[in-house]
Amino acid sequence: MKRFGRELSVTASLLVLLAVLAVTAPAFFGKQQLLATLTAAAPVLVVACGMTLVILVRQIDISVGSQFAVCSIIAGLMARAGYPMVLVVPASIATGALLGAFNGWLVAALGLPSIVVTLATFVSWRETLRWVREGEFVKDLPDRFQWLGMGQSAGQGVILAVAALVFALLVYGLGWIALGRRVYAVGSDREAARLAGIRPGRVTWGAFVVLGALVGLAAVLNAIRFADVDPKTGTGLEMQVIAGVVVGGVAVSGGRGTLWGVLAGVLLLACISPALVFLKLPPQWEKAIQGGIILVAVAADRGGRSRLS
Amino acid sequence: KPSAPDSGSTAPAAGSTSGGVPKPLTVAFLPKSKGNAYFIAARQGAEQAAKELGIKLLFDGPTEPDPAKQNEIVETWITRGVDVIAAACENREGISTALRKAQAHGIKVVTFDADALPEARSFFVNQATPEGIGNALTDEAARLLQGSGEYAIITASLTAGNMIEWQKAIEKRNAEKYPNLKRVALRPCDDLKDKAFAEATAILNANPNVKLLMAICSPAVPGAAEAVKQAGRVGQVKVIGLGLPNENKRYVKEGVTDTVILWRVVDLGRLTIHVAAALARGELKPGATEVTAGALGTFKISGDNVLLGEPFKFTKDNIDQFDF
Amino acid sequence: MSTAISVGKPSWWRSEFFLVGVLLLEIAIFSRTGSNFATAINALEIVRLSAEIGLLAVWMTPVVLTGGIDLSVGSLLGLCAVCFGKLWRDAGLPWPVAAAATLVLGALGGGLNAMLITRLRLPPLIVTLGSLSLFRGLAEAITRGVDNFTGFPSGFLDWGQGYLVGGIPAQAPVWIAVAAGVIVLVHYTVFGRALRAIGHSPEGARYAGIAVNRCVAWVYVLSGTAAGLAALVYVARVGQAKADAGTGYELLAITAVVLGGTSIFGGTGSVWGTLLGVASLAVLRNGLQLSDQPGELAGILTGVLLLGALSAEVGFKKFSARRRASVTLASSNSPS
Amino acid sequence: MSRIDLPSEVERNAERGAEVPLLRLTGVTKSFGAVRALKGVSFELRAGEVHALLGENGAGKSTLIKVITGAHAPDAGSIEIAGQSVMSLDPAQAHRLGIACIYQQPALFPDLTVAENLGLRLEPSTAWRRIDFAQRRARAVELLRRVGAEISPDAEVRSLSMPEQQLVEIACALGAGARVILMDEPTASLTRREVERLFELVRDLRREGVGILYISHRLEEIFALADRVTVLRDGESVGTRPVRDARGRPTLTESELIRSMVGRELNQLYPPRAHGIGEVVVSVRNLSCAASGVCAVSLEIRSGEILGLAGLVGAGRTELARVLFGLTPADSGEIRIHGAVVMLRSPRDAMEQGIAYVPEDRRRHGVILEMPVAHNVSLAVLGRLFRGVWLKPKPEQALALDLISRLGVTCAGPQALAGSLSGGNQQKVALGRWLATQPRWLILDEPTQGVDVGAKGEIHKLIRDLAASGLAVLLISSDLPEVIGMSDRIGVMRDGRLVEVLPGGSNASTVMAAALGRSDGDGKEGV
Ligand SMILES: Nc1ncnc2c1ncn2[C@@H]1O[C@H](COP(=O)(O)OP(=O)(O)OP(=O)(O)O)[C@@H](O)[C@H]1O
Ligand SMILES: Nc1ncnc2c1ncn2[C@@H]1O[C@H](COP(=O)(O)OP(=O)(O)OP(=O)(O)O)[C@@H](O)[C@H]1O
Ligand SMILES: [Mg+2]
Ligand SMILES: [Mg+2]
Repeated sequence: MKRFGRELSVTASLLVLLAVLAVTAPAFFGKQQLLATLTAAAPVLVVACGMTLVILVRQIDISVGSQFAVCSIIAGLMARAGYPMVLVVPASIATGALLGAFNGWLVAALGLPSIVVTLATFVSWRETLRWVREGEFVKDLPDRFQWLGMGQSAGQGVILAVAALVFALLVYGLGWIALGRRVYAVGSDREAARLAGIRPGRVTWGAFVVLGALVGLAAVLNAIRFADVDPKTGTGLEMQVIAGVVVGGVAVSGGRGTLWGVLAGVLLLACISPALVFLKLPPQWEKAIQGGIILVAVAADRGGRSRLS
Repeated sequence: KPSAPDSGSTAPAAGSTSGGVPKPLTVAFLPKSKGNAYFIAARQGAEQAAKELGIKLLFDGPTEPDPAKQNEIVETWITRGVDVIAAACENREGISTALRKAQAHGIKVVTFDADALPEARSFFVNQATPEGIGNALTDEAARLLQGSGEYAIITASLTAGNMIEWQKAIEKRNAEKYPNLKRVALRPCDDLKDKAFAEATAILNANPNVKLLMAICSPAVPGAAEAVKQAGRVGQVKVIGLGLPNENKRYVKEGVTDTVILWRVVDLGRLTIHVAAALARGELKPGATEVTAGALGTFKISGDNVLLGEPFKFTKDNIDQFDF
Repeated sequence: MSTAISVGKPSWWRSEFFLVGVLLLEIAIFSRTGSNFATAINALEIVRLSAEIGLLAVWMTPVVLTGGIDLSVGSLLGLCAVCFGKLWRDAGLPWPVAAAATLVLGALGGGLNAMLITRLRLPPLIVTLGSLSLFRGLAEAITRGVDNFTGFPSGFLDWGQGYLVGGIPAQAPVWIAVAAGVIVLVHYTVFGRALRAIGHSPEGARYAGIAVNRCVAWVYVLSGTAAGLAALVYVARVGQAKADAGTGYELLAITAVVLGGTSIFGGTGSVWGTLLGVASLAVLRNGLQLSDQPGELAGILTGVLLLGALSAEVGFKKFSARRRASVTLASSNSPS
Repeated sequence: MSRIDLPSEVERNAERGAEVPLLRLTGVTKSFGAVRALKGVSFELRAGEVHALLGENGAGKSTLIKVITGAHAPDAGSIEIAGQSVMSLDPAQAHRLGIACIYQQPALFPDLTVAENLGLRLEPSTAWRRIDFAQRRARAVELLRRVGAEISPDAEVRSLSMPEQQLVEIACALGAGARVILMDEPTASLTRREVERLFELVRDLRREGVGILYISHRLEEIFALADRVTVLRDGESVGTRPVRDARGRPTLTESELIRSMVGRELNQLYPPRAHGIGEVVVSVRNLSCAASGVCAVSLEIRSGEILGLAGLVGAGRTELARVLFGLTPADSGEIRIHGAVVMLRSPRDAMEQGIAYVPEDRRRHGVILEMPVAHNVSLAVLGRLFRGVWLKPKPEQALALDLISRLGVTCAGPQALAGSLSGGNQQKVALGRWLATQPRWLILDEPTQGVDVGAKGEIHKLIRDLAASGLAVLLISSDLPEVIGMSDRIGVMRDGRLVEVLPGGSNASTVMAAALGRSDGDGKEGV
């Protein structure tokens, strides 16, 4: 039980928040709002799943927000140029994987610290995008772009299903597949992993590639909710995702944590902002409440260790 | 009557003239933030005017609205030596220090879009006063709701200077003229369309009686419209806001968004550069009552405010005529 | 001095050399492309404009040396700025008193981080990520987002806007004094050595009788105080205090620190490196602007610079190791 | 450890020796920067033999092992496995070729359970395989039983003690079904009972034809277990010799071995006991600490006296030391130093009272690997050495040079990183740090663990000299002969209690009986 302390404390925090809402603002549980909250959280969850892998191998990626924007724009531009969605989606995923592979290469092959590498790519991609797009939306997208041309409710279904599928696959992969356990092994002790015949460099690189690919997927899942693409999309995503993952109990020192905790963490953070609207709290308290909840959820289980990865 | 480029350049700013060879006038154009479609449109106009006048245009600004960064950019322009600075001020007091310093270095200063303190600039190219905007939005809301009902505001951030002024103006007009109009929510969207959508959705679900969304920053207008559309409440919930025609054409035509209020941003940029150039060349002096801006025509000056004209309402009928 | 700085570095190579090179290159290029770049006035302007980031970065160095990180400094700057405004305008305190109180507030903010990190033994990354939101949120809540404090007395504003003899900006002495203080603290004192030991191995340091928790706590408290000081400098320079002051400064400060060669894992690094990091970033920004280049380029080049500095260091280490190995190999082969 | 192998077994081994060796190294050279750890070492391992590898600290034993497992790539030389020459070896390939290793530092995953650790190391390396948890757990249970470890397969490795981790390592090697098993000081932190158990395992494996390369600093183990022995000195092989002749008679003496290791004669005796024992320095009354399981410990140490602490693994000796050093403050009881009651809430308090503690886990606690030797030795005296807040490199350098020469630390100089030193030399640096504090009371926790015979003798002499100069010494050691040989009195701990205090020179069986909680004192340990 002690091993899953954080998962429990976060789930408890989430349940308390939901309970408060159930009493004070039952409208929060209306179908529309639930769907909206979940579809908004789905891309974040997909990215968080990838981030979990990266943090499990004792690395971090703060460039996901910028990658997300790059992928969204590329998806949007391709769709507008007339490519069919069956090409656009893989292209976005491939772009993400490519950006992830670049980060991963710098980290795994050159041995550079990931927090610095991704700080550099975070700034570079975002500024490049700003330079190229000058803030202009990608507009006039074909009808088959929004909701993949399937209509709103089917589209929302697809988004949720894909996110659930990704989550389930990763839960299975991390828990039951040899490769998944190696991710934990590498994060737990890199040298021991090497001696056990695992190639830590490859696993690390792979984690970044998977994260990149999932960012690409999440970018599409997010973009198809709208009729056009904002190049500023994904701003602050890295904080949302990292906060969700670490609040969910994944240790920044690697090797510890479960996706179930991440799910709870992401949902908790995803609920805070709409919850404030329903609770009719003044918006200026939002950041303070968010920070407070992060600190409380994390402090509730003091199992963390104080070394930064 | 165009004057010779060097005749009016009495500005002692370093590097503007050297050895009698006339250098083109350098005008530095400072938006609140770069990469914001609104200022990109203004820049279009500014570039057009620069071409018309044969002057050199510098365009730079912070990547996110940030008074300290604006300050820094102005300071660097002082060092660089420009002839005129045309600034849209993220924060009135924040930038005035730097602008005053620029004036002390012989650089002319005009402001546009959002003003600085009066003594920190010569002219303000006023596209609309906060009251003008506030009134236009409130009146439009009242018209659509027939004078009574609940509405909500989506703003960029809680700290942006002009947003705060507009909110105040809206509140004032609301209290004065429309006692039955009630604002029930105010949410920031961090200048992000996706977040505006999420906020609008939450507002609609949390306040079933809201009949109108008023989005007062440009990404929020399409965001709010998309939210209304996805909630399936087109027609029941009106959307109005301050935004660019291009970003909203789709929703205006679909009837989701009723009215987008804005001035002709391209003309704002263009006029600003004309005013800046005229000021530098000494053609425009304090106390003038009119200024001619090339092909744009002649504009009235009231006090030290150059007036662009009334805010413009983009609706289904006219939105196709604009491309910015 | 050299022995103190070269701690743990295997050779003469230090990222400082790379940065000096970068700085010289920047100066060479911008002197040609920038208008009025290579002037004394501009040099002093760079000092003036880099004061806030510099203060934060210089204090971030000991934090990173202990293997920690403080993401909350930018937000704390904002909170301190509005509290200073509030104390001066609404509570009617004379500005020196309000300024002193602001420093105390900064220390308290740092103290909150310190308490969570040392008492609850939570990772600094998580704690300061949380307080990043918390401090900014409090600043917004206190001002309801809209309050904007301006009209400070000129005696105060002079600290940020005035000049001393010879065009030296008024904040330069503060900035230089603090930087010198941190250099002394980190490189020439027992405390600095303890920080390195903690950065390398907190457990090992504890067994060596170092009061690990106390040292770490001090580092965060001081970092918070630095945020308070930076807030005062910021308010004095910009002439206003608002809840959004200092947004994103934490990333700039961290960038300068790691660019300066301080290991993000703790233990190795130098304040000199951080100063060079701050300088090369400030010169880059300033030079590009004076060369009429778009501001986005500064961001992109910052990223390139970061990767370049790191790869250069790693590459050099590998190269020198290989060369040493091949030398010994050659000598071992020759007799047989 | 008194059993002698049957002659027939030895003969069988000799026959096998004619076959292709399991492993042959020729001219292996390996350098780390300027340090040449191996200089053209050649050596072979046959099927069904226990081949001991001896050498001083830093002789290159661990490096040789890591070359064989592919953890280090040699700079020159060739490796043949079962007659096949392998070009570039990596850990995965070595694993496939049937080489398993028990490293000196357990190479385990602290965040994973024991079963998972075993699974990751033992199961096939196909990445996309679905894991059969039940089977994995069953295998773990079986392996743990075979090594005689009472560890739950679901325990996180993080929560295991050092010896328990060592046992998991052994289980790993066992489970790999390897043809070659490399053991790098596997007994360093094991108790006698566990050592016996391990020896039985090794003999079983030998019988099955497995080749075992065995490193230890305990010479008696070599005689009890090994068939042949290779001695390394300064990275060079001094030679390989059989331990016994065909009739099972020893062909070597301990002193011959030592001479070939260190290149000179060594006095193997423990230094003589002290005569001038002075007044009471420390007296502890009823000390308890619930958090660490220390219960009502009372003891007394006089100046010039060495109090040994014996006990089985987990008896609570380290925990007691941590309480005495203020690392886990006591709940109740009283500590007096020179008669005055002191409160020890932190290591700082303890240091102010003149207490020094050389911890058990040298790599994690004893030294800071990334810091130079000079900074390591000055770490505990920074305040005192520098009188105030300023660092002064000169006195620090002088201190480091002094300690390096006094303790005979082999290193490139005071600026060498502690991590680049061999284990024994790291231990000397850890000791040096505390000697610099000029303590009144020295607590030593396994001070000679992993230290070679030469250095061990030096450390023993050093401890005795320190005591003679008036220090009170508390010596914790799992090396029974050491405790008996060194101590003036021997305390025995069991379950967090100090159960008995015996006079110095008591015989081993009395001490073991006390440690096991048997009063009959027949000296036969093991269940
Ligand atoms: N990774 C490394 N980097 C630098 N030097 C190393 C490294 N590993 C070992 N050495 C050096 O190589 C030499 C041989 O070390 P090794 O660990 O093989 O000794 P050992 O015989 O196992 O000693 P011990 O008995 O103390 O374990 C030593 O001088 C050591 O300092
Ligand atoms: N970190 C820990 N977490 C939980 N239990 C521990 C921990 N360290 C030690 N223990 C337990 O405390 C008890 C005393 O252990 P301690 O290390 O003091 O024994 P010891 O006599 O010093 O043995 P050793 O021979 O390993 O030095 C044992 O039961 C051990 O399992
Ligand atoms: Mg060894
Ligand atoms: Mg012990």
